[in-house]
Amino acid sequence: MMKQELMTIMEHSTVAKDTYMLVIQGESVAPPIDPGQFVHVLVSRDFFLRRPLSIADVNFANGTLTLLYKELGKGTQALSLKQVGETLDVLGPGGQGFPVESLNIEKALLVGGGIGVPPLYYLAKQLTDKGVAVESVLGFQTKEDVFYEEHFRALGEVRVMTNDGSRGDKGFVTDGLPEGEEAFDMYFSCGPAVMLKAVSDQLASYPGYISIEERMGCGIGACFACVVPADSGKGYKKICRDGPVFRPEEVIL
Amino acid sequence: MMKQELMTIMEHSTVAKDTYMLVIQGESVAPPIDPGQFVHVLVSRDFFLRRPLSIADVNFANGTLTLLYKELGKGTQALSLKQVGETLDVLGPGGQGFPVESLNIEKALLVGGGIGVPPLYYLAKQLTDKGVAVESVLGFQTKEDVFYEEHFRALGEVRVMTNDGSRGDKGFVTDGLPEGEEAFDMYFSCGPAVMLKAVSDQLASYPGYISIEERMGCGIGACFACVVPADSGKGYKKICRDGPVFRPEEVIL
Amino acid sequence: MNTLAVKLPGLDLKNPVMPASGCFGFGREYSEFYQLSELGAIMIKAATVEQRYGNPTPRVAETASGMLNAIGLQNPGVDQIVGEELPFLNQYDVPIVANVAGSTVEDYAQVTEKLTASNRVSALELNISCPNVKEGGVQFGTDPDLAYNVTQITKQHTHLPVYVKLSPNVTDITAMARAVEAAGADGLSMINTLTGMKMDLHKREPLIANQTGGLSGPAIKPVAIRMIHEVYRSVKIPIIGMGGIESTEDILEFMLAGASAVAVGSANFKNPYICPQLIKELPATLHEHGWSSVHEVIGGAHRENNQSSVSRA
Amino acid sequence: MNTLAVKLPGLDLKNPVMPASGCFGFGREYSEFYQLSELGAIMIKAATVEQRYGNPTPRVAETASGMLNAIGLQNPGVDQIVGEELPFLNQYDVPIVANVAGSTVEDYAQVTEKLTASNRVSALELNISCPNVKEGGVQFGTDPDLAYNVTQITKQHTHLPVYVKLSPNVTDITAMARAVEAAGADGLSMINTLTGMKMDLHKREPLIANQTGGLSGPAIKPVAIRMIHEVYRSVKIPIIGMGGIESTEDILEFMLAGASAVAVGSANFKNPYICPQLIKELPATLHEHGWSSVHEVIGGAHRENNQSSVSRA
Ligand SMILES: Cc1cc2nc3c(=O)[nH]c(=O)nc-3n(C[C@H](O)[C@H](O)[C@H](O)COP(=O)(O)OP(=O)(O)OC[C@H]3O[C@@H](n4cnc5c(N)ncnc54)[C@H](O)[C@@H]3O)c2cc1C
Ligand SMILES: Cc1cc2nc3c(=O)[nH]c(=O)nc-3n(C[C@H](O)[C@H](O)[C@H](O)COP(=O)(O)OP(=O)(O)OC[C@H]3O[C@@H](n4cnc5c(N)ncnc54)[C@H](O)[C@@H]3O)c2cc1C
Ligand SMILES: Cc1cc2nc3c(=O)[nH]c(=O)nc-3n(C[C@H](O)[C@H](O)[C@H](O)COP(=O)(O)O)c2cc1C
Ligand SMILES: Cc1cc2nc3c(=O)[nH]c(=O)nc-3n(C[C@H](O)[C@H](O)[C@H](O)COP(=O)(O)O)c2cc1C
Ligand code: FES
Ligand code: FES
Repeated sequence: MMKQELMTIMEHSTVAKDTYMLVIQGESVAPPIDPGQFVHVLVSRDFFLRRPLSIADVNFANGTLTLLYKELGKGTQALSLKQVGETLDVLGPGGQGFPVESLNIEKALLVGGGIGVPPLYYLAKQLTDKGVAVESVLGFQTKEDVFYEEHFRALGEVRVMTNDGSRGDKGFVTDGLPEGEEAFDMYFSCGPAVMLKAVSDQLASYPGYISIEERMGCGIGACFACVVPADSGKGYKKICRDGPVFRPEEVIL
Repeated sequence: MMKQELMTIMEHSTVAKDTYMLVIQGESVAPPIDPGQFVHVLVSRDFFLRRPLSIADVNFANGTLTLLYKELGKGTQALSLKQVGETLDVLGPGGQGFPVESLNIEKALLVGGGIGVPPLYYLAKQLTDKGVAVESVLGFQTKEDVFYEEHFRALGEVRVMTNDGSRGDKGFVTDGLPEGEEAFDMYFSCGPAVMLKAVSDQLASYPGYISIEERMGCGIGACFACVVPADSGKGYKKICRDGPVFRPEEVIL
Repeated sequence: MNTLAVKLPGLDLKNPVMPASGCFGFGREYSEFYQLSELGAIMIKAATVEQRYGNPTPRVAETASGMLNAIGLQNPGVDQIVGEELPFLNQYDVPIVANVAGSTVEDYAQVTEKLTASNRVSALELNISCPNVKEGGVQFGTDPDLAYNVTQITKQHTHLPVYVKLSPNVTDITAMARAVEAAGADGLSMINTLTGMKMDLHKREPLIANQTGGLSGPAIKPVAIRMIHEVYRSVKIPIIGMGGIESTEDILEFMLAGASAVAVGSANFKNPYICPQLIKELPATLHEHGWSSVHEVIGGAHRENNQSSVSRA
Repeated sequence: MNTLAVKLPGLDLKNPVMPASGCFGFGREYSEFYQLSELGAIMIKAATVEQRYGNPTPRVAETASGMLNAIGLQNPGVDQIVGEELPFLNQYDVPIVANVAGSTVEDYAQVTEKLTASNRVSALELNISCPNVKEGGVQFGTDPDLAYNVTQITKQHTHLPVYVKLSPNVTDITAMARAVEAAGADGLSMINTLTGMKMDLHKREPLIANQTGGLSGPAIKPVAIRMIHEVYRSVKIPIIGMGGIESTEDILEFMLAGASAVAVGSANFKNPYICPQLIKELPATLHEHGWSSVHEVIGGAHRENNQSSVSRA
């Protein structure tokens, strides 16, 4: 159930260049919360629109959500100045996440780019909890941008790609995808639209799920701001409500 | 010299119902600062216009100004939430104050109403420093609104008037003005326009100075927002630049 | 007299607060947050003859105290609205105002007929002011003759009261208001969004894919209040006011200017509970300012000079 | 090529930033804060034939991300401006743009002649868009024929370049722009304020004594950028852009849309140092976004489709 709540900031720290980990506590943190779902955050009264941020981890016992975000504009910059103990106006959790419960697979490939990496962490945890083996390919611009590499490594194999090769291998995530038959049963990807397009094209022979980004108004499905074309262009899906997670064949990137 | 400065809040406390004393420190606090001058305060980035507040006291040794303000709208409400140690964007000191230096008088009458009282306190201090005897008539709505009565009493005779008689005498300040020849040499008044009009009419036979309020834009004389008619209506004065202190005969209330 | 109730053509409002068209979809999402029957009415998203996909994304951008949108009238088409959305909304005890849009006068007539025949809405809101569609819509909203025409023809196709939604992107809003009043409009709703643009400095082009978008939010509130104040003096039909409403004080400002009821648009995105919250707080704010019912507020700023003897609520 | 310099008709600007008319008086007050010669130019307060007192107070009100003003063209009259204000400003090495206002075409002609004869200003800005005076001013700004007329007659009374200041309170801003271009305008300055209103809930009437006022500040920035973008495609004369500018990013947005230079208005009230601060920060912001001079930015959002071969700076 979606709620609006003033959640309390429990932790707030830097995990990479301009990249922060934020742990917030509140009553909205109750099962079920699926990986890939997001919260819609009102940073302060200075802002008119909320900002969508993926849920990167959940701790039901403590009632906390972990968010991982990059400072990209005014909103995320103002967010980065918030102190532990302050509250944050959060609407969520929203959207349809990755379907972990219903899956019947043995090996999963996770492909994340930049700020698309966060939702994959909670996904990786859920999958390994379920006994699914997880391999991750994580792409970043340069070594200063890399975050959560060790967190993913604790859950399975990890390949890091950087544009300049300053960490891991040089190249895009699409250069680092595993090859060979049966390397995995299903893939899960999140990142910029161009990356999702390239990944889903290259992995067209596998079943998969991708998580899409778009600028949002309401964040709950009422305003039609965040649509993506579907059904060979005749229909549409609302990213905030029907997504952000889709099967690549459901939408037109 | 007028300056824009981020001043530091040194003290902030309640002195009456919805009325606060704010002590701010900064480099702009250098002589000369005349009583009746004001500072133009940007409460926070949430606001587009600054708020004019009178200088109620000055301590050059500590580099501090004292402001006394009443919570009346959104700006003063947001100001009241500011904590000691925070900074405040202050433009000032501005305007022409009461002319203490040049005066040659023995007895002064101070007439203040509500949030018109603050500038009279620094004036009273300056006058008594100069050896001028000071008598004050201070008007408030009710007893909860009364502030700085003791401060004024330390400098001379004080008569408090309240609309409902809940403290001091019942009535308006005009009901409490001293009578009889030679009761004082000159009067100084600050308060709402209706009060200033009544006071200057009643005291028409005395020389005096009044301090006028108006909504301001720039606060420095550039925008023509804060004018008051002068010269039998043909001319005008800018309250922020030529005032806020005027001789009653200079302006048309 | 009831503190909050307002009676307008076709609309028996328990309170004067309703969500604005396009900012509330067809109510489903917000029904998960609160009981829709708490609302004065619901103005649903525009209906066109056929399903419309709307504009490419990005469709929204944040601006100072507001936002731009260029949704482009995306909607599932009037048939699906009548068949699926209205039955859902009719579960709740709340009047529905259906927003009618199109590219031609015939479109308006057809949508009007279908909505009327459904017997599921209390009033129509004629959207002649959507700045985000290339053809139609906006011309109707900026030319008094075209506005007259589309209003008159719509009226011929329905027995329902018709509220015409005015665009603020005009030199003389009173000319528009007078034209649609003369054509038989039962009321006005105003204002729609101001056309605006924001640049994306990285892409070096307009941020919104449609280039321009409609500006809404508190930024436009002074324009809305000015126009309502002007129009109140020019016509006798009641006005539903909107444009940047976020607080009960805002509601009173709109009503003083001349609005009989108000709609809350983009503020729903910030705070999904805003409508019921405003409804709950309104009586206290009224009393605080010395009023005992919303009736006393409507048009209050005109009281001294206002010759009109019509009661608009 | 110089990073910030821009050459416009009559204006050799060392940088593209100038204070907007009415928000800087005649420069005296701001000269106490910084060297006026740091500015690209100065647009001084409107001049009329006679001294004007203007509107009653209150004349200003705060709104969301903006303000309303209804000063009403208060000024000491063109003779005193020529005799006392311009000599003061001429001490500084900075071009002066004089803002010309009036109630009749003859007024405009007379003020124009006196300012031209003074040899103390570099260009004229024709204020045909002040929404805060009852007669004149605003009609010229909303009717293309009247605007043509007043521009043409002004041009006949001066050899100075004439920039016509456009009002945003119109249905079609491009019609206004084309009309004044056809009449011989050398440039445009846009936008003036949007007409707005705010209610005083205690007094139950408009807060501004004049009832309506002009809305300025970041609230109107999207409208200004949209109109500049539209007008850039419709005319060949250069545009000085304004409306809510507070940051160097704002300046680049205006320039991408088509402004060759910009003016900063009400932001001066918030921060008296804003103009020199923006000028100082502009090179870094340019470079950060991959530009090496302001020339490269002007009209950049039109680059792909733009047929115009005229350089506007
Ligand atoms: C479903 C979803 C999940 C996301 N999860 C994360 C995450 O876990 N971590 C993270 O760092 N970022 C995430 N993003 C992107 C994040 O929302 C943007 O980086 C953020 O909104 C930028 O805000 P800003 O104020 O800093 O930027 P500004 O450019 O100042 O923002 C202006 C407006 O544009 C919107 N906007 C700007 N960029 C984006 C974008 N890429 N996507 C959507 N809206 C945008 C903002 O929300 C705001 O309304 C997610 C986006 C979506 C749609
Ligand atoms: C020269 C001068 C000295 C002043 N000294 C003091 C003082 O020492 N203590 C004190 O409590 N008040 C003083 N005032 C009044 C004070 O400026 C207002 O009470 C304050 O601006 C209200 O701001 P607000 O945001 O709370 O109200 P809002 O109504 O939310 O303010 C909205 C806008 O209106 C302006 N405004 C509202 N009321 C007034 C007013 N009475 N005068 C001028 N502008 C107003 C605000 O500055 C702001 O721009 C002084 C005013 C002037 C002109
Ligand atoms: C995302 C969005 C979509 C809108 N869609 C419509 C619409 O379909 N029909 C309509 O008449 N108005 C539409 N509007 C305009 C609003 O109903 C309202 O008139 C405007 O936003 C001003 O109110 P506000 O400032 O409270 O948002 C839309 C506004 C927004 C923000
Ligand atoms: C207080 C005030 C006075 C103004 N006076 C004039 C004027 O005399 N002549 C004029 O052409 N524009 C005048 N303007 C309009 C500004 O020059 C400018 O066009 C407008 O404010 C938009 O810019 P901004 O948002 O940066 O303030 C005035 C604006 C304000 C706020
Ligand atoms: S953001 Fe409103 S529908 Fe998705
Ligand atoms: S406030 Fe601008 S002149 Fe006084």
